[in-house]
Amino acid sequence: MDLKIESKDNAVTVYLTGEIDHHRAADIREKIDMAIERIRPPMLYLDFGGVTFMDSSGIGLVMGRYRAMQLIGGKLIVRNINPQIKKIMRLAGLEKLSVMEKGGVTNEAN
Amino acid sequence: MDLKIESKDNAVTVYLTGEIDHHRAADIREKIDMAIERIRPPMLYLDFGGVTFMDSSGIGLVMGRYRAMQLIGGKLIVRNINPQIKKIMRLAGLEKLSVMEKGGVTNEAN
Amino acid sequence: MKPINEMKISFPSRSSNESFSRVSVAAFVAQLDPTLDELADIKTAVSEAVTNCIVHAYKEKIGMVYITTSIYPDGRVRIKVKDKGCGIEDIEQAMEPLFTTAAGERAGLGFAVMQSFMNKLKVYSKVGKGTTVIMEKKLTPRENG
Amino acid sequence: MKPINEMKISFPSRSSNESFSRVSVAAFVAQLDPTLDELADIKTAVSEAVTNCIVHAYKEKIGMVYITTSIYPDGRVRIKVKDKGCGIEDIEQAMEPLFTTAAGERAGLGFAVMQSFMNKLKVYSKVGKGTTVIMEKKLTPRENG
Ligand SMILES: Nc1ncnc2c1ncn2[C@@H]1O[C@H](COP(=O)(O)OP(=O)(O)O)[C@@H](O)[C@H]1O
Ligand SMILES: Nc1ncnc2c1ncn2[C@@H]1O[C@H](COP(=O)(O)OP(=O)(O)O)[C@@H](O)[C@H]1O
Repeated sequence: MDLKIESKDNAVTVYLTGEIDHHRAADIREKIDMAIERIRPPMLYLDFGGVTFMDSSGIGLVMGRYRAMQLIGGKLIVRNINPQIKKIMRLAGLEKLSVMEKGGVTNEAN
Repeated sequence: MDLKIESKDNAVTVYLTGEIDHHRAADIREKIDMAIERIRPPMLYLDFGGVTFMDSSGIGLVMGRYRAMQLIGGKLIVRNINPQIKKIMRLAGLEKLSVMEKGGVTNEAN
Repeated sequence: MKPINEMKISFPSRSSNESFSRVSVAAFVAQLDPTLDELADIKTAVSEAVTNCIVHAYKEKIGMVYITTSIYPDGRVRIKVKDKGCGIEDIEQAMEPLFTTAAGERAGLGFAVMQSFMNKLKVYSKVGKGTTVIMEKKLTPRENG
Repeated sequence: MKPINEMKISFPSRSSNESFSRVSVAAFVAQLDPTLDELADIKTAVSEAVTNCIVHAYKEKIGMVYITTSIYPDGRVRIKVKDKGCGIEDIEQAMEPLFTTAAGERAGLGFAVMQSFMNKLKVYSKVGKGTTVIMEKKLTPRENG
């Protein structure tokens, strides 16, 4: 499955789509890490707008990229998360790392 | 699941939706037959535009309504069938009964 | 040839399980990246075979339906639908288009659909013991899977 | 209480079957007309349990995963996910959030997700024999089903 990775100004944005589970995470991880490695951006946006399913493998994915960005002195922001994904991210305490964009939640819930 | 049945001038139009299998066919059949019985229209349109799946239970449904309309001297026309549904209707020889609306096929195939 | 992946499902012959059974097979086959048409063909064929177990094999009773779906290295999918119901006396006759023993609105097209939507169809049956339907479809190879 | 409907599925512990397994359970539960949120909760919990069989129970090997989904008259859904893998030594510790024995990027949140997305969670395990996870969720009753 394809992953759109966009590099503009000082930021890389990754548009995630479809279902994020353990099976797919390895491939996604590799592609993002290649982009980080090559571009070394100060800012990485993970856009979950096209994600239809995510389990805790998605948390591993976010945490891993968070650490990778820390290593190069950059920041990670997660955006366009639907309420179901937000539920999992909260369970993981991701808001404490302030990687979740404020007001960036799609749909109604909070 | 709901079924929209519209009565206008001399025709009744039934808008079928979702999956038509043996499980659902009984309920759909009953609702259409009640409308035929009550209105006794000269013309019955079965609109398959909202149907996402159909097996041969759908053929039984069409054939049964064809006979019911014949009994009251009316006609049946099937419309908005996608290529997959058309494949099954052809297998059943439904075009010989000329219940399939000409040019009424959605999508490309023929 | 040995399958590279294989799933089994079983469920009671309630008509409310018809949808589950075909969706389940389709979700398994999806890993081969089939076309939408291929997936629709498979769902329809499975729906026919499962409905036959519910309507004909067990009739008013409830019995178990067993499905095995196997994926082969050459892109073939093999689906076995089995019941322990009444069995079929004359298989050849049963497979004729429009032939049906059921009252109501069965079109007698179940086997005809399986035959034309799949590449292979075999039916084994023993009166009083049950029926097994084995269907195969070869999926078109995809460039970038 | 006896279930009014019950399905069983089994499949090898290949990660390509993760999607199939949760879709299959969701398609079975769909006959209860659950809300989209309830269905998403169930799919996520199943995905966690199945991934654990694949990643932890069998590790580099391939073994079978068994799922039973039961529907009860009171609207409860019970899902059993079973493996015959390595088993868990200390279940209490394993269930602690963030605890993981896996290298790579497991978050240690599988059990935490199952616990918070379902109403009940029980884990049985025997080292060298395997693990069984049983989860329950009570669906909100619908007016017009
Ligand atoms: N699993 C089965 N068990 C017993 N009889 C069956 C089974 N499947 C098919 N049959 C018999 O074969 C006939 C033809 O089946 P089919 O072509 O699917 O048409 P239909 O289901 O509309 O009757 C059925 O009417 C029934 O007598
Ligand atoms: N089916 C299983 N078989 C063996 N060990 C398991 C199984 N499920 C969970 N475990 C153990 O419990 C730990 C915690 O599991 P979990 O909370 O799902 O987090 P994660 O899968 O991210 O490690 C795992 O790291 C593993 O050691």
